[in-house]
Amino acid sequence: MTEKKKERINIHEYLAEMEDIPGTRVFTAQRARKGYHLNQFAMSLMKAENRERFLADEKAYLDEWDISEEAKKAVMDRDYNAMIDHGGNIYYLAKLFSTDKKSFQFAAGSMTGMSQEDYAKMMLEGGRSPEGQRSIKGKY
Amino acid sequence: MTEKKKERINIHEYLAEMEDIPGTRVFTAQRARKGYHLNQFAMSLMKAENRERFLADEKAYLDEWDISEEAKKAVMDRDYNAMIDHGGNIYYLAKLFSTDKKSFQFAAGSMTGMSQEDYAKMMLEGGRSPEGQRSIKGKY
Amino acid sequence: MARVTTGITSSHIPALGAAVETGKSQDDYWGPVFKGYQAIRDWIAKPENMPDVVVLVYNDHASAFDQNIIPTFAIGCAEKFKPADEGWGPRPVPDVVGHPDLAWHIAQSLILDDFDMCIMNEMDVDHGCTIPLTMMFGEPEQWPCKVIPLPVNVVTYPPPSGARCYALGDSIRAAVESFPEDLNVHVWGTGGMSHQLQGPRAGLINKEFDLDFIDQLINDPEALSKKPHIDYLREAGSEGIELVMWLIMRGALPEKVRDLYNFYHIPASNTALGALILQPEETAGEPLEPRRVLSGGTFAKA
Amino acid sequence: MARVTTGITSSHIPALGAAVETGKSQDDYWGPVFKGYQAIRDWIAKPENMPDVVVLVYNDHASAFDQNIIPTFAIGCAEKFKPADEGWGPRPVPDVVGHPDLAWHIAQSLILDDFDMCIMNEMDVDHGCTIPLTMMFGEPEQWPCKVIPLPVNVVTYPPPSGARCYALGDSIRAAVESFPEDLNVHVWGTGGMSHQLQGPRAGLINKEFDLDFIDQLINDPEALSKKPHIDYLREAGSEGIELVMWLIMRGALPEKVRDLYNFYHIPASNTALGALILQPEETAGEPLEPRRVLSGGTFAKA
Ligand SMILES: [Fe+3]
Ligand SMILES: [Fe+3]
Repeated sequence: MTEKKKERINIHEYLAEMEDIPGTRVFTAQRARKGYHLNQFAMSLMKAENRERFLADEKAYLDEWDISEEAKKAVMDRDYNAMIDHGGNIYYLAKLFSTDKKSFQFAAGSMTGMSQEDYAKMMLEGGRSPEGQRSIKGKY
Repeated sequence: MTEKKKERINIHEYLAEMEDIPGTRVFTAQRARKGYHLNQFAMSLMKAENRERFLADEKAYLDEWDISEEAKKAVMDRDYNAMIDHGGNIYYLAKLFSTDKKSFQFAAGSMTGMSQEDYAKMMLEGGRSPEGQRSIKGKY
Repeated sequence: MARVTTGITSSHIPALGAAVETGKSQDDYWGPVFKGYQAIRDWIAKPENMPDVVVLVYNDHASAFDQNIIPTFAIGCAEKFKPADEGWGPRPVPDVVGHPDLAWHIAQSLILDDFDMCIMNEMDVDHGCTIPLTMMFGEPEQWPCKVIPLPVNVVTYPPPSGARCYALGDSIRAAVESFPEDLNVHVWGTGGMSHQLQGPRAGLINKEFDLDFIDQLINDPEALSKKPHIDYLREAGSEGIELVMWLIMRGALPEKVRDLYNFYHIPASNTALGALILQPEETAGEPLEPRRVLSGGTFAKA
Repeated sequence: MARVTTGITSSHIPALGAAVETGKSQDDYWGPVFKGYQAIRDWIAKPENMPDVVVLVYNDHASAFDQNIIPTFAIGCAEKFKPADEGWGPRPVPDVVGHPDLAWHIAQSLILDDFDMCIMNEMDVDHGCTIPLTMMFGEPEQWPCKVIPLPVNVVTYPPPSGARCYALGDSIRAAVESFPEDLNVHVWGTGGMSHQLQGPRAGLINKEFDLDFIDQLINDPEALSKKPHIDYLREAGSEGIELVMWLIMRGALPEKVRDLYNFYHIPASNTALGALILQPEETAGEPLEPRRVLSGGTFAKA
């Protein structure tokens, strides 16, 4: 039988820690809310007819959504870092790069500032090391 | 922190007890599965255009659904006990009697074998007593 | 910091809304019900009692959720929620305005407390949610407070246990208390009391059970939370199971509470009706006068 | 009576499906991955190992659920589930055929065990569910077993805790054991291992973390279940959080298990990949030969 909770996680500390990871935006409520319409736009690309309409006139399609002009520009530029800054989540945005017939590796690589070749090479050699990438504050 | 469950309810006993209440069909998985299409049909009446189509030709509308002929007859007869026997649930079926502009009291009364007047009178006098209505096996 | 100042229970039957909309709320049948609620309406209208936000616990009656998706506990995090069309057109009431900041905070906190919430960002609300608002606030242009709808499955079996509901309430309280803004938050448990809407046993009412339930809810909720589902079904009718939702409200209050008001009436259409105002003993206001009202059914003869 | 005979972990990345469909599964890049899986495919193809039903734990990657509805734990109780169109058309694989009798039984049992499940009777399944089937069974006309999809939210924060997942697995095991039919049931935990698909830190792989995780999963899951989310995120990348789902699989097995097979490879596209076969020690079969395979990345140099 469920009992009342005896120990609780401090949610403010929990959420603060999520912001302490270098080069990473954890998809918290704050981001989910900010990116709601952007992510729902991306979901709409799960229908072939929407993909066609979008590809035929990206701006016109985007204008049907309650998305800021900046975020629309990020979409049209295929700037995934910027889309994530606008609250996008990679699994939602996957519908966009899939519409472009691009892979997860392409999308991930595009966010690192590396060329696709260098990114692929880094992955083949064992991927990015977590060394120094774990904590902004702790620098470890 | 959640721990593994130490004591468990025996689900077979739990479900068996649900069948031990006089004049009552508890909406268990078994009934939910049996009544799936009937209940989804009822849900479809949440749209005004569907209500109009249904009222204009009940049989034609019902024929669009994967519902047995017997269950369709129960719907057309507004036989709520029979609908419930076919897996209907009263909150789903509420869309049907609402379409008919009938109340919960009308629908409930119609299942008791009493006239609407006698049912209303019983309610005003304090409702049906639970005496002898609690358990089929226990007769209490 | 935000506080759960008050727990309220209320019936949510559609017939109450119909009585208001057809001008029957003062007739012989409905008069005593609305008279019983008038005391709550007067109380809640006072600025010191008016909630900033209500966490409104109710069950969706096959409106937002059909048989394709049945969440045990959902929480509405949207900006607003439209009244559902339950077959007679949407209720002519204002949209329910949410409080996404607090709702998301509660949702996140509950998941960290190991409740497996279903987060909703678009959801229509049915009579389970809007009737209590009508009963408390009448027919305003806009509802006077924000509402976080918290639908609980009590339709498809099994619903959550009483103990699970009670613990959920406790975690809602903790979540509210960790929200930095200064808010007067109510938790309302709706539905119940004894009623059965189906089959030859329809119309069942169990006054003794209901009055005991209210008493235990106030004084010994921990023991009450252990009541198995079958007892609700046998004693309070098949739809009496809605009462587990009252335990969510009760869990959001401390062990010791004061009942400011305690109204019980038989019948409202097919059901017995109970409406309570509870406050934490330490911060409780004055009881209403009269504090306890019993009306209808066999009480009428007394 | 039904039994959880086996726990399996598997990657579920879409690139694996693309490799199969474009005939690249034997090239230099994908060859070692498919070689590593071949041992599992041969093992599972034996009639004594072939499951009657798989409880397939995965996360929906914004396919069945959008931002409007985010269930923490859902369970698919339908007759069948169609592959989702994730933006490139549905995967060209058979429909996933469910086992409604067992699925509803598990769903009901889990709710009685105080898990707040979301019951799904219509749901498309995305690569999280279908890729593991492709990896185990290749490209058949029909999948050779029934599947109960169990999607877990690990996308919108917070996901369920490791401890919650581990306890859920234990309750799944108990539910399976109370199902009267004689069934060989597998529980598969999918996703992981270390990976990050976003931002300048994309491409993170943490071999040490992953190998420790596998070791602890086998030998000390209780302690592992207490690992906080932040550790997954820091150490295993933002999408490495998928590993909490492996704890559901592990919770469905007893304390002592034997690892029949233990395959770890770097990289599959952006991720490290781990594929295990675990069985309860008391009823475990013979380990595969070789029992442990490490390939790719820095292993290649060794
Ligand atoms: Fe109700
Ligand atoms: Fe994944």
